[in-house]
Amino acid sequence: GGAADTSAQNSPGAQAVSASPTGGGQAGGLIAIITPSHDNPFFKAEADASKAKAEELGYETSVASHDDDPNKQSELIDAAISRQAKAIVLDNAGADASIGPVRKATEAGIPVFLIDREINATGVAKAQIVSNNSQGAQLAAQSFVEAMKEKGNYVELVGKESDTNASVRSKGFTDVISQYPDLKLVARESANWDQQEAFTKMETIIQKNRDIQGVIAGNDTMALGAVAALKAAGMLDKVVVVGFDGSPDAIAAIKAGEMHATALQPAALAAESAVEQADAFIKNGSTGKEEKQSIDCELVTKENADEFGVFARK
Amino acid sequence: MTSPGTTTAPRATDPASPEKAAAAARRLSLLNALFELRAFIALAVLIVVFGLLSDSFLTVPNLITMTKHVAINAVIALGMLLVILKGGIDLSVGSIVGLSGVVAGELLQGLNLGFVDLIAYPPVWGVIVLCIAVGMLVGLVNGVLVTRFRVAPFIATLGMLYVARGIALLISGGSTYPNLGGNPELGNTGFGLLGSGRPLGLPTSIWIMVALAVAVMLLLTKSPFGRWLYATGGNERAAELSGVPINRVKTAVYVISGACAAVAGLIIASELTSAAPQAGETYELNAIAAVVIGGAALSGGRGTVRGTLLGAFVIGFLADGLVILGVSTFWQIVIKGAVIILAVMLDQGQQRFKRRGAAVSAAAASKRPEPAA
Amino acid sequence: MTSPGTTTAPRATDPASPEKAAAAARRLSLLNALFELRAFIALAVLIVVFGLLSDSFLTVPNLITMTKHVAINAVIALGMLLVILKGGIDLSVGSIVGLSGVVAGELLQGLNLGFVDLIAYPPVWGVIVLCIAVGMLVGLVNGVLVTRFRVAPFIATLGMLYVARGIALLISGGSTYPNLGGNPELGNTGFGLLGSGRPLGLPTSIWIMVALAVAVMLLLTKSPFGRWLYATGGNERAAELSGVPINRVKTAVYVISGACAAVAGLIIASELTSAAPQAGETYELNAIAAVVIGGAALSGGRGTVRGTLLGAFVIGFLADGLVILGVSTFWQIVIKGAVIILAVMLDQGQQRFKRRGAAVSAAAASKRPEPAA
Amino acid sequence: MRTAVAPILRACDVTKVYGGTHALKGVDFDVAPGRVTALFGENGAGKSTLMKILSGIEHPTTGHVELDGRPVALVSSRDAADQGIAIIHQELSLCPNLSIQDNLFLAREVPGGLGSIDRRAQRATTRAILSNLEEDLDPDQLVGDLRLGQQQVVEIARALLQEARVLIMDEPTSALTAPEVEVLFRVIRELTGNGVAVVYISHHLDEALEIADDVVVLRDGRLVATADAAEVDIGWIVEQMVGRDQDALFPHRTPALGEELLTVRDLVVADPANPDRLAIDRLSLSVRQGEIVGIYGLMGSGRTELLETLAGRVPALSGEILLSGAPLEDAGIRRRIEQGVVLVPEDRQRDGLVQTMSVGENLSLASLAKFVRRLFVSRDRERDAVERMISDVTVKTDGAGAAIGSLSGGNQQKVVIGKALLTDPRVLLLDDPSRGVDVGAKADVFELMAAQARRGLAVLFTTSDAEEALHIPDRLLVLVRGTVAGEFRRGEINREELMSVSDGAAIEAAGDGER
Ligand SMILES: Nc1ncnc2c1ncn2[C@@H]1O[C@H](COP(=O)(O)OP(=O)(O)OP(=O)(O)O)[C@@H](O)[C@H]1O
Ligand SMILES: Nc1ncnc2c1ncn2[C@@H]1O[C@H](COP(=O)(O)OP(=O)(O)OP(=O)(O)O)[C@@H](O)[C@H]1O
Ligand SMILES: [Mg+2]
Ligand SMILES: [Mg+2]
Repeated sequence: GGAADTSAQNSPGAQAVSASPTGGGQAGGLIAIITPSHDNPFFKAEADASKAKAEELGYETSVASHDDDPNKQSELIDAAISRQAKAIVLDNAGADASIGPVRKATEAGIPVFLIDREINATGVAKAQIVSNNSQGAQLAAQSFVEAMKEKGNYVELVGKESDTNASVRSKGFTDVISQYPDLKLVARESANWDQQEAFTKMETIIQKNRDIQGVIAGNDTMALGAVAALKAAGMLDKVVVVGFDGSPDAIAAIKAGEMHATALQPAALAAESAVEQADAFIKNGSTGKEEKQSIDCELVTKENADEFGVFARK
Repeated sequence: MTSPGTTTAPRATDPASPEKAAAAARRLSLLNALFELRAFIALAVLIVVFGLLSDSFLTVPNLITMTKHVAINAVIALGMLLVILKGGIDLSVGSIVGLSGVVAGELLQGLNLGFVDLIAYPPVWGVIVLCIAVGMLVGLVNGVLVTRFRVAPFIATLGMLYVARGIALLISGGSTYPNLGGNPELGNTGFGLLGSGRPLGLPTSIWIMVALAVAVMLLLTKSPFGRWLYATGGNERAAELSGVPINRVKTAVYVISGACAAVAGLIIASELTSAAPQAGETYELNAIAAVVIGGAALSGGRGTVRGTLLGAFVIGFLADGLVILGVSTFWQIVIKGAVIILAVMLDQGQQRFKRRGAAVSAAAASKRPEPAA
Repeated sequence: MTSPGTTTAPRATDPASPEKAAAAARRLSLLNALFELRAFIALAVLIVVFGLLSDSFLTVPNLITMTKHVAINAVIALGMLLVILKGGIDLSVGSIVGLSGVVAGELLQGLNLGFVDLIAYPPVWGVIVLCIAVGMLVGLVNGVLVTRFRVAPFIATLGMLYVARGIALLISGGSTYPNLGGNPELGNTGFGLLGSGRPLGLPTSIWIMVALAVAVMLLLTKSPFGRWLYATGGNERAAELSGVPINRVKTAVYVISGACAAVAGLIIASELTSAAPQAGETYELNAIAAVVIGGAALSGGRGTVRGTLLGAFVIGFLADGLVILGVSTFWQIVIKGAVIILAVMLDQGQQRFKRRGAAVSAAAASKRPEPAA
Repeated sequence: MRTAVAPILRACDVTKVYGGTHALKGVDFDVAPGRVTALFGENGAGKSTLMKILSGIEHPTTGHVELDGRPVALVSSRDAADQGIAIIHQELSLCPNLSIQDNLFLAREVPGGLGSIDRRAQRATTRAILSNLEEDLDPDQLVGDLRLGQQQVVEIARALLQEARVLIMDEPTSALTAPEVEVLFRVIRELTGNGVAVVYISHHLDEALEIADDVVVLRDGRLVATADAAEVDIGWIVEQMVGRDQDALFPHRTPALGEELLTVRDLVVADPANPDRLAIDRLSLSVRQGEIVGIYGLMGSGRTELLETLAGRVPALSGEILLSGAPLEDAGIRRRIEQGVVLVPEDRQRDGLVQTMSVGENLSLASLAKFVRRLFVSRDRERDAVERMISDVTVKTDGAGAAIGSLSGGNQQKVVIGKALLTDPRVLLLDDPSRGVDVGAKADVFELMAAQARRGLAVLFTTSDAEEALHIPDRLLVLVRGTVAGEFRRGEINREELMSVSDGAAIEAAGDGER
């Protein structure tokens, strides 16, 4: 299934984009939704949520993914422009690389609403609705520290080094953890957001040093990779694993007691409010909010795990 | 030791049935003409289909936009064409795209001259020249590995794929170079024009593609180098014995390919007015696909600029068209693969058909009796 | 075309200086022996260097872990070896890895039998068989494209790279299949063992690698099929004239390669007890690198299981070693590329050296006076 | 007249069409048991095609094949082999990366249980066959390491292994030394003694006539004559092949010798194929303007290495090469061509022609520089030069645009020579210019050489054909293992003496296992 597919299914009907299923309200034109690759459930959730919201508000939607290739992103935005979209909801492909394309769209009279990742410029996009990565990172780190009883050796798995969030989160972790001298970082490795790579790297790190009490990862995919490695090494029960994102898989792992915690980004929430603000802007020329809006992440632990669904509170 | 072939189709068909032969010849050349256009056809089909399915596809602005997207792959593919004509392959172009962008970024940020502690800001043209030089350098390494050290092109360029990408990441520390606009008082502005400029209403990148295409076409069809290249790809030993400097020819194509990739990298960086080290990943595959869809043979010696451009357009229009139709990204991947295979199968089909057609017509001719020589 | 082929034991034939020539012969055959082991050497160097730089590298558990990591690439590479021996190449293996994992995930989640609305949970062995079958199917398509439709292997498998990946994404809707542990009352548990099981103290994947290696080695050295494969890679036309069913041989290697990739996919999925559709991206490059570092020729007809395994170990140990040393990711990329190129250059160097050494000794021999014939 | 014996295998009214080419036009051809049928014809006459049809490699466009009087459809070479028809292919078809025994038993492996191969049995059989052919080679040696002649012996051994009832040999001796040929003939007689039918094809007419019982001649796809070998001679055969008599082959000429142009002193060259031996060993020679010098030698005597060294392809280990007194530096082929030394290589397909290019493009390839005007090749100049050359060397073609593959062997050879002449050489080197070229084309080639000599070029060529060696060159050098074993003016020696000079060497050579 997936957002993308639904639009594919009715594309035979010589229909460029999927019309609103509800049909409620006047067909208010096209909203282009552009996110990173849907092979990551997080971005899929974003796409699904904003698509649903937009169609509920009576817009047509087109969903595409730029696979974190800034050039492809700029091409997709070109496409949206040449199709005179009413608005663009974008989870961008790079804080600097995206400024140009966003400006391009704005100059073409198409408001852009950024979600999840911000860009290093203001006044270009109409809104930057970002889950507060550093707050989330600190939240996760805090609970990590407590679970570690403020001491012990730990490993940090960093995301793709050419991705802003990787560094922001890494910094958030360090800001907190560095306050506790008894917590020692024994290895910091990049696993490129990837589960298999995290698994392999973790196994190797374990070989280098079995005396590990904690693993904190830049996203849940890598955290789960680490969990698999620790399980294989029979160390899982002694090691605290904390991730980031709040993916369903991670929440399941938390319920199963394999992971300690994760910082959930309310992706769905951000996506929906982005569409709402787009709607507001289209109807009466302003979002009624200031550009930079950060949505705080929520800590998911065994205690509250049941309260959360797909990147959102139930 | 002995040669196949004694007579060409026209001459072979025996005197007894000249008109039949002529007819056969006509039929065939017609079929040819038709098939030679297969990339055209593929493209035409795409345009018609998408045109019908979406009214925003066949608009002038959209066509221009799509052509602009095609340009990047086309520029890389033109370099790749030369390498493939030689019978080689260049997997490192994608990494060169990234590297050249990063170098541009680094230079525009100003390069710190350690000894005297001041920062030099090379002018834009200087930056461009240096980036292309970097691309050519990587190409040179490829060439030397292939010619001097006899490393298989696939492996040599595979290795450089990693090396160049790694260097790009090291230079940039993995982070992206922001606003390459440059700034006036440093006199290094204007880099953005490469991407955003629109001389005569068309984006610069399209002009670059056109210029490059013309240049390469002249190189291939008019210059001795072109002839040497086709000869080297067709039969290296024979070329060598005819005094063709095959090593220089081979090295040259990798250098040119590197330069083209570097140009593509500059276009991208300038369009985004920022340079990311991971730019250009897997672009080599698109370039190779374009060249092959354009009718070139990976074994070397066969291929044209026209075909390569058409191939690039097929791939580019397909990608954009599917987005416009809102086809799921997953289906896009499947369709892309299918189209690559189909386009090439069409080519094979053509060759086969030609042979059979010929045989049949000739056989017909041979039926009738004739006086013993 | 009968190429001169690589001269093995040098034959001293210059009557002018038998003893000198004999000496040369000894010198050379020694060098040979040394060079044939080059993959060994590369590996040895790696192990020594890393062993010195880190005390945790040469521990038994670490060696086991690294070997376990090697296993995945080795399994794919063994299939790739067969394809390369034939003179082809298989770019689709990475995608097959992803696809097979996804299929496993889908099946273990239970497949919904639409007509009767109940969900079937095939037993683990059934899942495994089906996944391998899927891999073989993709391989079959590759084979048919190459043999029936005469599509160049590079293109055919490039196309299938996209198609297979796309299908994996479509089946999974892009999301990962969690906890493939299965559950007891459905009687489909035990999938995890593939990855986590440790018969006789060694991880299952290592046993799989060993078993597969032995099987392939027997196939290549002992069975007629092996002879046919080498023959097809060495001189296709000659093989065909001798009655070797070259099309079946060619198709077979792609099918086997597909099966190997599918097995690798199963191992990964089982280790993570979860299956992601994007698993295995760019694995084809590692597999090819392993085969070539192992001394195989991309032109076909030359290559061994021993070499391929060594190649896989070189790549795997390098990667893990650099992690243990805490070398920056970026440097890891550069070094990997360099090692690939160097390993292959070493191969070429060997061939060259043999020739030069020989020529020199011959020249020396010729200097001494001798009555004209 | 043919024998009364009922034929085993016969082609009935067979026609074969390739693309536009009629390789065979309604041919009836019989193969009688216990006899050797020699098949003659120019290049492209259709000999190989007919054999390919009889051995199931090709299928007749019309007509059919009969085995033991019953029509058979031979679907593949393998099918034919299983029905007792074995063939030795004109172009070597071995796998260089496999051992001798693997090649012999390819696709006929001796099963050894558990789907394995019984290597011991295969090795034994291989030894037996090789020793019968008097080649003591290790069955496990790589075929790629054998010299051409030995490879051809392996090819023969493979055919013998099949113990066929019909054995087809398409140019089996093109790379064999005289003694090796003798051995082959002995084996053939043994076979015919056992009732095996043998078809024998060779461009060495004398050799073929020696072994033949029946003679069959093809001319451009038609069977033009059959006869009993005892009743005919070479002259008759040649007439049937081309309808012109043999002496016309060799133009009588009185050379006008000028100054000494090419001089070689103490040249030493390593054998590129297996460098631990010398291909050329302290060789000296000289060629004067207007002179045609021939080099006769056995396969592997180093002729190719010599010419390739002079042409700058193979570097010399020592010794010097002078052009009208001035030493030539070791600067490679390109430079040599500029200095006026150009080579017409031995193997057209491999070294002479670019199959993907047209006749014209092939002709101008070596002299493009001449046509360049302001960076670009001037089409007009090129076309003019090419057209002129096509008529000078009398290439039969539709024109400069024709595909090179569409030419017959002889005409392809003329294109290669034309390419060399377009570079305005002073020294013309030709390596076995008449190899695999039919009688008619041969004459043209020799006439070309004479013409160039008249223009004052120095011509140096190699040959494996004794008749040519004796008639064509003004001076003949006999090459034995990389050194000049003897030098003769035209008419100074006769065929027998020439044989003894090189055969003597050949026997030695056969002795040391390598040469
Ligand atoms: N595969 C092929 N495709 C096209 N034409 C071919 C093919 N094989 C042979 N011919 C043509 O058929 C004719 C007969 O060729 P064939 O090889 O039988 O001649 P031949 O008598 O064997 O010549 P040679 O003495 O040089 O071996 C020639 O004109 C040749 O060009
Ligand atoms: N197929 C081959 N494999 C290995 N070595 C070869 C091969 N062909 C030739 N050689 C080597 O090259 C050397 C010269 O052989 P070559 O055949 O060039 O001599 P030649 O006098 O030119 O004979 P011809 O011109 O008839 O081929 C020989 O010593 C032989 O060892
Ligand atoms: Mg023939
Ligand atoms: Mg020779």
